[in-house]
Amino acid sequence: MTFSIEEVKKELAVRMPDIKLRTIRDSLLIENPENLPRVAVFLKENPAFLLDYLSSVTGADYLNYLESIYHFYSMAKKHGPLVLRVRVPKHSATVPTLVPIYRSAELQEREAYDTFGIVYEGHPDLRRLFMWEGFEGYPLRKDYAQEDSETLETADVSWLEARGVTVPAEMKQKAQELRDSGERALAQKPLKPRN
Amino acid sequence: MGFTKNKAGVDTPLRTELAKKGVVWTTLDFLYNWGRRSSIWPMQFGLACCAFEMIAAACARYDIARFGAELFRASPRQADLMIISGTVTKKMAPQVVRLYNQMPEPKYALTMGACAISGGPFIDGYNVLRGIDRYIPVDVHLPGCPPRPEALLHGLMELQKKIASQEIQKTAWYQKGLKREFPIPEFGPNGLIPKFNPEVWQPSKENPRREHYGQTILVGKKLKAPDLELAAAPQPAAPGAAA
Amino acid sequence: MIRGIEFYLDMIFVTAKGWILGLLGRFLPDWMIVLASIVMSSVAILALGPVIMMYLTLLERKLIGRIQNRYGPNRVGKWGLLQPIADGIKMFTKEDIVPANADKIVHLLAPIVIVVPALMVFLVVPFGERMTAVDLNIGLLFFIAISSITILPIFMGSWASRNKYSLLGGMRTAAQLISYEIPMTLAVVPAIMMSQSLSTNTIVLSQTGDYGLRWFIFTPWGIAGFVVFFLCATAECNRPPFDLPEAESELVAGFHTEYSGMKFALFYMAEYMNAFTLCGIAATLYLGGWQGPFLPSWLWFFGKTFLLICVMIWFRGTLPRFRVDQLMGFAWKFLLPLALINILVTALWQFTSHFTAWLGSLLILAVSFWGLVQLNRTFVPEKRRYPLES
Amino acid sequence: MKETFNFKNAGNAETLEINFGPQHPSTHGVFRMVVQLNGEKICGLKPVFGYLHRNHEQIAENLPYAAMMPYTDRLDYVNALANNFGYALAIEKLAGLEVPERAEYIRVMMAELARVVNHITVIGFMLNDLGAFFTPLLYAFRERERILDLFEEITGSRLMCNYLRPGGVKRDLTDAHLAAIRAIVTKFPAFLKEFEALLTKNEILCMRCQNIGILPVDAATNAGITGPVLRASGVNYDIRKVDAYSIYNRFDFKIPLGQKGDAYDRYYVRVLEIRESLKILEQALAKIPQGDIVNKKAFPLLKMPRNFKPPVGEAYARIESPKGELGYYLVSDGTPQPWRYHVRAPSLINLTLLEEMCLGQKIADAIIILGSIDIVLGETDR
Amino acid sequence: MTFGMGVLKGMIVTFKNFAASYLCKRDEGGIFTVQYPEEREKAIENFRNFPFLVYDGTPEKLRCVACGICERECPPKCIYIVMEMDNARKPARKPAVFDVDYGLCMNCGICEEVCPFDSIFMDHDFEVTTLDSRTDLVRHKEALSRSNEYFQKIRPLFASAIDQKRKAAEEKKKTPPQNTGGQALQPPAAQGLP
Repeated sequence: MTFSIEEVKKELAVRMPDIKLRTIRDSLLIENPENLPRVAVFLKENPAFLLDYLSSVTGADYLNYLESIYHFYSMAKKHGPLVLRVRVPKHSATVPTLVPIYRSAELQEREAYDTFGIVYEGHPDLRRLFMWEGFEGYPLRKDYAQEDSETLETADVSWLEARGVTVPAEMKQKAQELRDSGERALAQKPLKPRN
Repeated sequence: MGFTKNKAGVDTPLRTELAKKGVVWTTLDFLYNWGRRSSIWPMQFGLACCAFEMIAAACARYDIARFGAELFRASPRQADLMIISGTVTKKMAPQVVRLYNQMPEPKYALTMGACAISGGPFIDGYNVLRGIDRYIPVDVHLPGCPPRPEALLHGLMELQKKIASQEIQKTAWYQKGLKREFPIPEFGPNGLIPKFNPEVWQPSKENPRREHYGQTILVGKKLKAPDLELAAAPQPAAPGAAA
Repeated sequence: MIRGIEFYLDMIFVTAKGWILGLLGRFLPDWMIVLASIVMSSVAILALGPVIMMYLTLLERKLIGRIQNRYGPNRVGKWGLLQPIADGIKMFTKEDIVPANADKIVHLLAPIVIVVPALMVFLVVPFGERMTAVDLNIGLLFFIAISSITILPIFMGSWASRNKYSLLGGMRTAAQLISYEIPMTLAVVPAIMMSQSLSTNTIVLSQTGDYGLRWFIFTPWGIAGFVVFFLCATAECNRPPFDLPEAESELVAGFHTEYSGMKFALFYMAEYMNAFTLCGIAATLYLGGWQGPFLPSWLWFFGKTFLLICVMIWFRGTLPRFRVDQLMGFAWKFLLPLALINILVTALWQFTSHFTAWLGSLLILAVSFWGLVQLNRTFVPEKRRYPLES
Repeated sequence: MKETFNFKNAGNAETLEINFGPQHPSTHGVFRMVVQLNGEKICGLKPVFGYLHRNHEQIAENLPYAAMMPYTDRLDYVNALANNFGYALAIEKLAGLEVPERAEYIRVMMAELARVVNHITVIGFMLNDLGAFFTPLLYAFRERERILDLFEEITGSRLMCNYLRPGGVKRDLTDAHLAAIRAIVTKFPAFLKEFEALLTKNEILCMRCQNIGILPVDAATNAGITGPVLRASGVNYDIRKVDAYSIYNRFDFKIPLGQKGDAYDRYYVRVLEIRESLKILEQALAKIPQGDIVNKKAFPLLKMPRNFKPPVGEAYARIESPKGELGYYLVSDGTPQPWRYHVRAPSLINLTLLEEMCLGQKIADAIIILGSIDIVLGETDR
Repeated sequence: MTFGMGVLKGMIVTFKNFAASYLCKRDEGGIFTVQYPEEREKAIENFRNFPFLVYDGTPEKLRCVACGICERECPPKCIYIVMEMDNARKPARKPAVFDVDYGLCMNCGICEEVCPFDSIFMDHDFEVTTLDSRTDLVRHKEALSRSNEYFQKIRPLFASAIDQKRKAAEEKKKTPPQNTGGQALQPPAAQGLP
C-alpha cells in the first residue's frame, strides 16, 4: 500500500467535509451510508489513489447491525487495499449500490442481498443470487433458523397426498401436532451434546 | 402419478410355475442381463467435485470404456445410468429427480461420493439435500470424498453384478400398471416441499449424529459480536508476506 | 481358359450365389429363380447394413480409444467383439419414451424413414466385380437422389419432438445437408465426365488400366474432386468436424435428444450406414472401387472403404467442430467454387495432351485454391504476438 | 414458481428462450444460462447461479479454523492447493503467524503445480466445448494424472489435498518427491509442444476462437475481472507480482499478455502461463532450503492446531489463483470459530460480463466464451 | 498456402499417439490405461481414504482410549464414540461404540492427524460400496478394527516409524518420566516423515 488510511481520510476531509468518517483498524467506516457512492467516485477518480478495482463486496452480521464491507484496489497504480465499511440497522438495511461505478459489485451485492438481506438501492437487478425466489429469511444472519430435515410438516403431507403418495400415519400425526401447536419444525439442538 | 417401490415381487405359485420352464427363462434372463450390464451408458451429468473423478475414470488411465460404458450421453433419454456425482443442493434436487424420471427404463442410479449419499461434509448447510435417496431409489452407494476413479469402476462392477442377479419377470419396470415416476419436489419458503418421499426413504430411528450434534452444528451460534474498534491493533504481518 | 485361384477367390460370392440359384433351378420355374436372386441380394444387403453399422461403432470406439492412449471396449467378449451385440440387446429392450407433447405419428415415422434410404443406397454400391445388387445405368443419380432424403426424417424427428434443442438441431441439419449436397453433386461430375456414364459399375471399370491402378485420384482433378467429395460426404453423414446437428456440447444431442431405445438406435444405425455408403461411393468414384492388383475385388473395395471410414474416425478424434456460419461459408465460398473449377479442369484434361494437361490443371487448381483462401480471409488464422512483461 | 428474467425484448414472437443447464454437457457442472435466441444469434443471456450453493460460508462459521482447510479444497476442486494457500495466508495474516522458509518454498511449488494442472484441464475442457471429441481433454488428463500421482504421494489425496496448515505445511517433501517434481518439470515442455501442435495453429480452433467474446480493457477492470481472462485483454495485473505474497518476489518470471482479449488470447495466455510456472518450479527446486516445515513457535506439538484462537480482528488475504484473484476475508472474535468468513470467488465475478460478451454471437460462441472464462461451480456458487 | 497445415499437424499428432499405442511402452507415450480389476498401480503409501482402528495382537486390544478428540475435530462429524464403562461405572478407557459413517466421511485425514494415541489411521481400501440402502455404510468398531500387521503392510514406512516411536515412549515410561507425555502426544507426521 503506497498510501495510508490517514491520507485518504485527510484528503476526503478536505474535499468532502460533510462526510463523517471513522477509522476502524485498517478500514474507514462511513457513518452515513448515503455518502458511499460519492466516496467511491472520489477514490476512483482522484489521481493520487485511482482505486479503479473493487475487489470484494461482502456483508457481515454483527447482531445489532449489518455491515457492508468493500475492498478497493488500484490496477493502474497497483496498490491497495482500501477497506470501506458502512453499517446499517437490521430492520431497514439499505445501502446505495455501487454498480453504476463498479460493475464488479453487481453479483457480489446480489450475494450479500441473498445471504444477509442488505438491500442495495439502485441495483439494476437485485434478485436472490443463490437461493430461489420465494425463499424466506437470510441464511447467513446469525438468527437464521434452519428447518428440520427429517420431520414432515402439513404442507409436505398434503403435497405428497395430492400426488398419491402414502404418508405413514405417525408422520401425519406429528405434522398435525406441530401445526396445532403453531410451530415450525426447526433444526434441533443435540439430544446428547458432546462439545 | 402412480408410484411403486423398486422391488416388485412375483407371487410364489407363479414363481414355481416359472421354475419348471427354467431353461428358456434362464437363457432369456442371461441374455437380457448380459446385454444390459455390458452396455451401461452413463448420463453426462456432473454436479461437483466427484464429477472430476468421474471424468478421470473415463480418461486414459482408468478407461471406463473397457466396460463399454464410455458413451456419456448428454440426453437423459439415451442414458441407462445416472451417476450422481457430487453435492445435490436443494436448488438442484428437483432437476435431478426430473432427469431421473426422464430416463427410460431400465435405469439405474449410482450415488458417487459422500455428498450425494448423505450430504457429506456439507450436511449442515441450509441448501444441501441430505442424500438424494430421499427422492429416488439408488442402486449403488459409493462413499468417498471423492472416491477414486478405480472406486467408480468398482461401483460399476457392483452394479453389473446386481444386474446379473436380476430376473426378467421380477424387474420392476415390466410389471403391469406400474409407472416408476417419482414426484418432483418443489421449492418452498424454507426448503424443499416435501422434505423427503416417505415411499422411498424414511428417517432411521437411530441416528447417532443427530443425537450427538443435532441437525446443525450449533457450536458457532454466538451471542456476542466482536468489536473490532476496541480490540488491539493487529500484529505486524509475517515477514514472508511482505509487500 | 484356365484361371488362377485369385479369380475364384474374387468371384466367391458371385459363384456361391450362382451355385445356389442353379440348385434351386432344378426344381423351380424360371420366374421364381429371378425372384430368388432378388431376395438373396436384398437379404444380403439387409444383413450387411446393420452388421456393418454395429461393427463400425466398435471400430470407432476402439480407434478413438487408441488415439487417446486407451484401450476402448475390450471386456465384452474377446477384444470387445460382442460389445455391439450387447448394445443392441440393451437398446432393443429399452423403454420407448414419447414426449407428452410430441407429434406422435411423425415422431414414430422419423427413425423408420431414415433407415430406408440408408439401406437403399446399398443397391448401387459396387462391392466387387459383378457384385452390384442392381447395376442401374443411372446409379449415381439414384444415389444422389436417395441420399438427400436423409434431411427429411431428421427434420421430421426434430420437429415432432417438440424440444427446442431438437428444433435447433433440425434447422441446422436442413441448412447443412442442403448446402453440402451441391458441392457433393458437383464433385461427382468429373468422374462422370471421364467415364461417360452414370452407372457405378462403368465408373469403376473405366479406372482399370494396368493392374487396375488407373484410379482417378492419381490425377490433379481427381485429388481435388476426391477431397471435395470426401469433405462433403463427411458433412452429409453429420460426422465431425461437421457434426453440428447433434453438436453434443451445444445442443445436448441435437435432433435425437428426445429419442430413446430402438428409435435412437435406428438414427444411430442410419448415420453409420450412411457413412459406410458414402465412403463406398467415394472409393468407387475416385479410388477405383474394387479395382486393384492381386487381391480379390471385394477385398479391395472393403479395404478402401474402411480406410476412408478410418479417416473419418481420425477426423473425429482430432478436430473441433465448425460454427454454423463457418460451416455454410466453407460449403458455399470454398468447396462449391473449387468443385466448379474442378469440372473445368477435367474438361481441359480431356482435350489436351498428357504433359500439358498435368501442368495446366495443377496450375489452375493451385491458383484457384490460393485465390479462394485469399478471398476467405476469415478462415485464415491471425498472426498474434504475446508480449511477456515483468 | 414462475421465474422471471428481465430480457430486453421479452415477449417478441421472433425469439426463442432456451435453458442451458443446469444439466448440460458444457456448462461445467450445474451452471445455468437462460439464453434468448433469434435464430442462432443470442439477444439476451441471463446466468442463474446457486445450483451448487453448498453454504461454504455458513459451515465455516461453525467450524474451527483449521478444520475448514479441507473445505477450501472443495471450493475450486481443480486446484485445491491454491485455495489452501489463500486460506492459510488469511489465517496467518489474522494471527500474525510466520511461515518457515522451507514451507514457503513447498507452498509455492505446490501452488504452481496446481496452476499447471488447472490450465491444462481448462484448455482440455474448452476444446471439448469446441467439439473435439475428448482427445485434447484426454491428453491433458494424461499429464494431469502424473501430477496428481505426485499430489497423492505428498498430500495423501488426488484432488482434495488438505495439505497446507496455518503456519506451514502438513508433510515434508523428501528427496524422492523433489526428484519427482523435477521429472515432471523436465518432461512437461515436450507434452506442451505436442499439445500446441495439436491445437495452437489449428485452423478450425482459430476460426472458432479468434475475435470471439472480446473483452475490452475498461470493461474488464471495471467489472473486477482478474486472472488470465484479464491478462488476455492486455492488463498487466498479476497478484504474484503486485502483492508479491509469500516468496514470489524471489522468482524471475514474466507475465504473458494478450492483445485482443478474445477466447483465443485467453487460451494462449494460459499456455504461456504454464511455461512461466514451470520456470518458477525450476527456480524453486534449485533454491529450496532445509529447515522446518511448520512454525514451531506457534505450534510446538501439533501441526493440526487444535483450539487455535486468533486474536480479535479482520484480515483479507488474496492470491493469484489460476482462475483469478481468490480472496479470503476473515473476521475473528477470539473464539476458535471465525465470526465471518467470506470468499471472493474469481469464478463468480469473472462471469459479470458474460452477457455483454455473448450478445450478438452465436450459441456455439457463448459456450466457448464460458469455457474460456474458466469457471468451477464449486467456487462460483460456494 | 499454409492453409490447412494446422489441421494436418494436429492429425499427425493424433496419428502418432495412435501408432504409439501399439508400439510404445506406457511411459513413452503408449497406452496409458491400467486395467483396473486385474492390474493395479503400485499403491501410494500416503494415500488416505477411510479411517480404521489399529489393534496390537488381538482385536480386543485396541489402541483407542475413546478420548473423543477425533470425534470433536472431525469436520463433517462422522465419528461417534461411546466410552465403555467398567463395573464401577468408571470410564474403562476404551470405546464401547466406535462408529464411522463412511457415507459422510470426507477423507480429510484430520482424525489421523490429531489422534495422540496413534490409534486411528487412514486406510487404502477404496472398494467400499453398498447396494440399495446406505445404512450399511455406518461401520462399527468390529468392522473398523485392523491389526497392526495390516497397517504395516499398507503403509510400511509410516507404520514402522510409529512403532519405533511407541517403543521409545514405552521405554521412557519405564524410566522415571521427565516431561509428562509431551513427546508421546506428538503426532507422527510432525517428525517430518514422508
